[in-house]
Amino acid sequence: MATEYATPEEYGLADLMCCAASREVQDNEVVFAGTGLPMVAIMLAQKTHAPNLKLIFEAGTLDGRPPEIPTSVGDARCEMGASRSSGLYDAFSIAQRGYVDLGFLGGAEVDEYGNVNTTCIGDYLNPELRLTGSGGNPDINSFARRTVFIMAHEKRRFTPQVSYITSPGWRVKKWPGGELVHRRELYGAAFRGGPSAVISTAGVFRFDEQSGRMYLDTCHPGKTAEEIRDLCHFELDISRVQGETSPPTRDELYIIHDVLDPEQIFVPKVKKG
Amino acid sequence: MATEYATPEEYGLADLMCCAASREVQDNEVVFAGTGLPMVAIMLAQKTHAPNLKLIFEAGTLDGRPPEIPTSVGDARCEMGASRSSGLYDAFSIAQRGYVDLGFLGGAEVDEYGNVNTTCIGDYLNPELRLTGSGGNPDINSFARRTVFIMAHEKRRFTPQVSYITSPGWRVKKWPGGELVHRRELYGAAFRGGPSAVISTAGVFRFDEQSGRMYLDTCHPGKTAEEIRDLCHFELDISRVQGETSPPTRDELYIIHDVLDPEQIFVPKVKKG
Amino acid sequence: MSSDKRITLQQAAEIIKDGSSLTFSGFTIWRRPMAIIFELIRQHRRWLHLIEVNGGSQTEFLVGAGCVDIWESCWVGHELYGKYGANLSRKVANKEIIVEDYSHAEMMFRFAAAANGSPYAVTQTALGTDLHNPEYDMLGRAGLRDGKRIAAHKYLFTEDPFFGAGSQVLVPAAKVDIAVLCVQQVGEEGTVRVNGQYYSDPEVARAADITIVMAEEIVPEEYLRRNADQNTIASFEVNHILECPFGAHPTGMFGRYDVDGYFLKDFYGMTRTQEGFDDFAKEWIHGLDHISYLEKLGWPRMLKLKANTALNYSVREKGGK
Amino acid sequence: MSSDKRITLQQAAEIIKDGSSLTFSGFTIWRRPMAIIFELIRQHRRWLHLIEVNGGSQTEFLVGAGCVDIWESCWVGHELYGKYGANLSRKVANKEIIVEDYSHAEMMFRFAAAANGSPYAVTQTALGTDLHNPEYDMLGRAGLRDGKRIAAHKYLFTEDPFFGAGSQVLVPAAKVDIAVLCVQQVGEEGTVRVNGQYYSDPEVARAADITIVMAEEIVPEEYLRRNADQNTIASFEVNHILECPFGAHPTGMFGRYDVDGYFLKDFYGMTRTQEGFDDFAKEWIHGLDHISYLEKLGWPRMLKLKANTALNYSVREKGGK
Repeated sequence: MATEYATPEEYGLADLMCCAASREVQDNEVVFAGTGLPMVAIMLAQKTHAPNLKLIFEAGTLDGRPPEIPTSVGDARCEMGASRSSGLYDAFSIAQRGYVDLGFLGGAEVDEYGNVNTTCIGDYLNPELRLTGSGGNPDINSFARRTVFIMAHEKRRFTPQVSYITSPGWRVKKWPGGELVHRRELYGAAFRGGPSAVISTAGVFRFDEQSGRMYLDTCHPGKTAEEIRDLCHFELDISRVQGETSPPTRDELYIIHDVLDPEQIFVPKVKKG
Repeated sequence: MATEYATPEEYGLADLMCCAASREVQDNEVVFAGTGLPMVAIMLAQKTHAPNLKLIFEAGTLDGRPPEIPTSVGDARCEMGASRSSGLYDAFSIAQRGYVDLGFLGGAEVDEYGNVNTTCIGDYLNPELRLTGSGGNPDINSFARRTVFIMAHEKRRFTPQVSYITSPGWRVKKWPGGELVHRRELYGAAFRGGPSAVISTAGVFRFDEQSGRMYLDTCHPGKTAEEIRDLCHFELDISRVQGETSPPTRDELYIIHDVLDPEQIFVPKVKKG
Repeated sequence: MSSDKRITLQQAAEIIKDGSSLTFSGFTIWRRPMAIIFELIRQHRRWLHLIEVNGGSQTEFLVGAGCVDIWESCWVGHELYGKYGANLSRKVANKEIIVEDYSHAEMMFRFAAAANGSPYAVTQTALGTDLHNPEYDMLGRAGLRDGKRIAAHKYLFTEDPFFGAGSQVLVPAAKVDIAVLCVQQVGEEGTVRVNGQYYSDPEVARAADITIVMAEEIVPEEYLRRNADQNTIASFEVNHILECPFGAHPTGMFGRYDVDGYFLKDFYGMTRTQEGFDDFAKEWIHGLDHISYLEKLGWPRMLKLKANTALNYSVREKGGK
Repeated sequence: MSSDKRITLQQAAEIIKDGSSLTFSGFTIWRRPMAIIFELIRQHRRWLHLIEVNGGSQTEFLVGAGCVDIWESCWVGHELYGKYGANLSRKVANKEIIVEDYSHAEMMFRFAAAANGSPYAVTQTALGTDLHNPEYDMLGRAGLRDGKRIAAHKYLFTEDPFFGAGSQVLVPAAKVDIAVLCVQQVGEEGTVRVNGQYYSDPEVARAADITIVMAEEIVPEEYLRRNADQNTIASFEVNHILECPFGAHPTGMFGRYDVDGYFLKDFYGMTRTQEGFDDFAKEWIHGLDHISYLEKLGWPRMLKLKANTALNYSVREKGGK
């Protein structure tokens, strides 16, 4: 196994996103992950630098150690090596009780405050396109101390105002009026944190907890901060850029493609040479 | 096995109470029973006229079929032949959800409205004697459609006003004032019924649902209605007496003493001849 | 103690009347009672109100077939075999269906409240989202909040008076007429043993007024009662039982068979139009019964899906690729 | 994945500081963490606030030894071996202890709320009883309702706004510092498998801030993880583990040993006076450790209590008669 970084032709964007996401986890943390790339990222962390992380899947497996990637959080594979297999009430109770350090989620749209939409495109009452709906996205995000979102980067997806706030960011709607207030104010004693990173196909974004605004942290190899700023419909803060996102190591690529997802269910393999 | 009634010298008061209580159950009912004579009574019904009753024990066994009497509802014996063994949340949820037809309980004091005390004798704030406390008595009684109480009959125990209402009868306290109101009024949509019988060492008592008052239904063999009235500190209605409590059959005595409780843990054996 | 809870597949579907509220076992594309779903479609059931912890392929079949008027849940799709619910999406756009959105935890807690006999649950989830947008109370907008089976409010906010824990969201109990479960084993008297994740099965069974359990196997009740602490649902919570091997296909069942990804992908592809759905239903539902459906699937396909009993999933098939 | 959760019996008791709020596994006289209870008495722990779904022999030992200032629960006694809690009864009469009474379901739902991260539970139990007598709010009378660890109100009434289901009793979450469990098996990483009724163990473990699990056996974690659907409590809910065979004696443990009825009867008899309790503690607690306690009990007694593994209870012993 090799810990040196792979060269750009050896990996794809999905690899890069999984590896960047994986590095958001610290060992021993309790992590709640959704189906797809979030699942790959967290299992990659489990098989590299965070062997003692506790993995929770929404359908009801606690501290699972699947040998290969499950096809969904309800998959029989989730249960392999788990401490307990039960159900959704258990998983959400544990989350609401405050056990979860980190949530790993996806999204269709995000705004500059980290509000995420997975419900519909266009007016909710007259939707252009109805999507899956919330799933556990708002729940995991409400209950965890940090949440990392993994999304495809298209300009229309990085929008000043999401069509529907499915999952709460740093400035959220206060009902019945719907005016935006800081998450800390609305959540009060239930406040534990919020979105800590968005990892897109372009870069890694973080949030200024005070203002609640997104900023660019690192650019994926080959992209400039200005290019990424132009890929957002809102005014992206690029003043805090720290350079390039670290590429995958050869170890990480091996684990993704030869251990976790050899069938390329979630992560396509880049053709070499 | 013999279905004819036993003669008075063949049974004791505990036998008579168990048999009278057992006959309160109909087949197929869901019954929630406490430790002690209630447990014997319900298991007697299960082994005689109500083989399909579903027995719930508070500690968490659902539809159990113990071959012999457990020493408490938490006993390992409760689990024998059960449909499900779980815990208290499960048992109380099932009860609150409305599955329970009949509760079988005990008590230290009862008043003319069927309010039962198992908490203390004397002023609660300066008790003469602190008893066990409520246990599940008020819960089972609140949730079931009918409740049967089995108690020793002493004049001080059949009192105009119990020291503490642990378990609700037909006229109960409306807080914050504490004035007595009909159970139906207080429980509203959650009203399912109330105490349907008290089976003491003297007789079987029932309740006029309208007035909420206790009346004497049958006298145990050898006792007159007037004697029983004199054994109550409140004015007992003896106008509706239906005669004598049916004695145990020889079958029932066999099941109590040779099958369920051969060690005489709850029911002492009357010495024959 | 007799087996008088037994019914047939056809009878199971007949118990579910037009206009019933209905919920299911399982999770997205796992352990869904598909054989009964197909039978409901054959019987042209109408005006159903689905209340689901989460939706999945079963939702898309019923919605596609026009059986559903109201869908109250949080998610629909076919996981990696179909990224959203195309039938539902089309009918929402056409305003042919009412959708009431909650979060996943809210739906779970709503069923837990109903199962517990409580009128509502107390949570702190999804604060600040459009799930609580008062304009988006769709059952309210439709005038359906009668306070009987459908709660008078979609949700209410309150403050915690005990510990000053701040804003709480109160969500009403999910009251449903019928729950239809699909599990590995049921005993002759109704005791259910689920292997693997039980998802929200215990709560939906208890929340419903009538519970129907379809199992891979009906097993001797005594067998299950030898290990009562491994059982999932008590006998008296179950009203009707039926045995239907592979009844969850094309969804998967822990320890028995995997999700049929090819089938779901094909289905999803067809559901982009109503015509496509109708063609699929014509081929796979109408004019068939469960056995002819299995015959049509054929042995090679089912053997490929069959789980390895040491691992509880198939090692021959993954991902429908 | 190391076994760094292991502690000793003495350390387990030391984690429980003077003034802690404390709760336990088990039910009345079953699966109580008696070895730790005895160690707490040896260590002269003081000012404990017990919050218990139900009390039992463990309560009577701690109360008798003067360890407890506040007892919040619904029941105490030794089942058929002692019809009430004589130590508690005496100390209540002498006003040496504060007792806060709830119903059994209320206590259970309070722990379920805490385990679920909700500040309170919604129930319809015990309406019209003195459990809701506002004069009998004993923690309120003592000025202890700070709204932090002890709720600002004993309970509150409200009306159901969703379905018109009438009066509801809101009871505050049971927030406890430490839960001490006594179970059959715990894995090296903390996974718990309870056999038989699990009582309120999953909820109390999750409600507490620190959870200590004492088990008959510490078993390889992989062994338990081979059948995850048979486990009761997840690894990360448990902070500390220890192995202590017969640690529940004189209470019983499903599948392992029965309640020692003779022991409890003797104890109950002695507790009618403080001097009696002190004499009993002098004989059975002080100056002993767990092994010398077992030696003192002796083999014949323990073999008599040993459960038949096919039945899960002893066929040699019943009822302590």
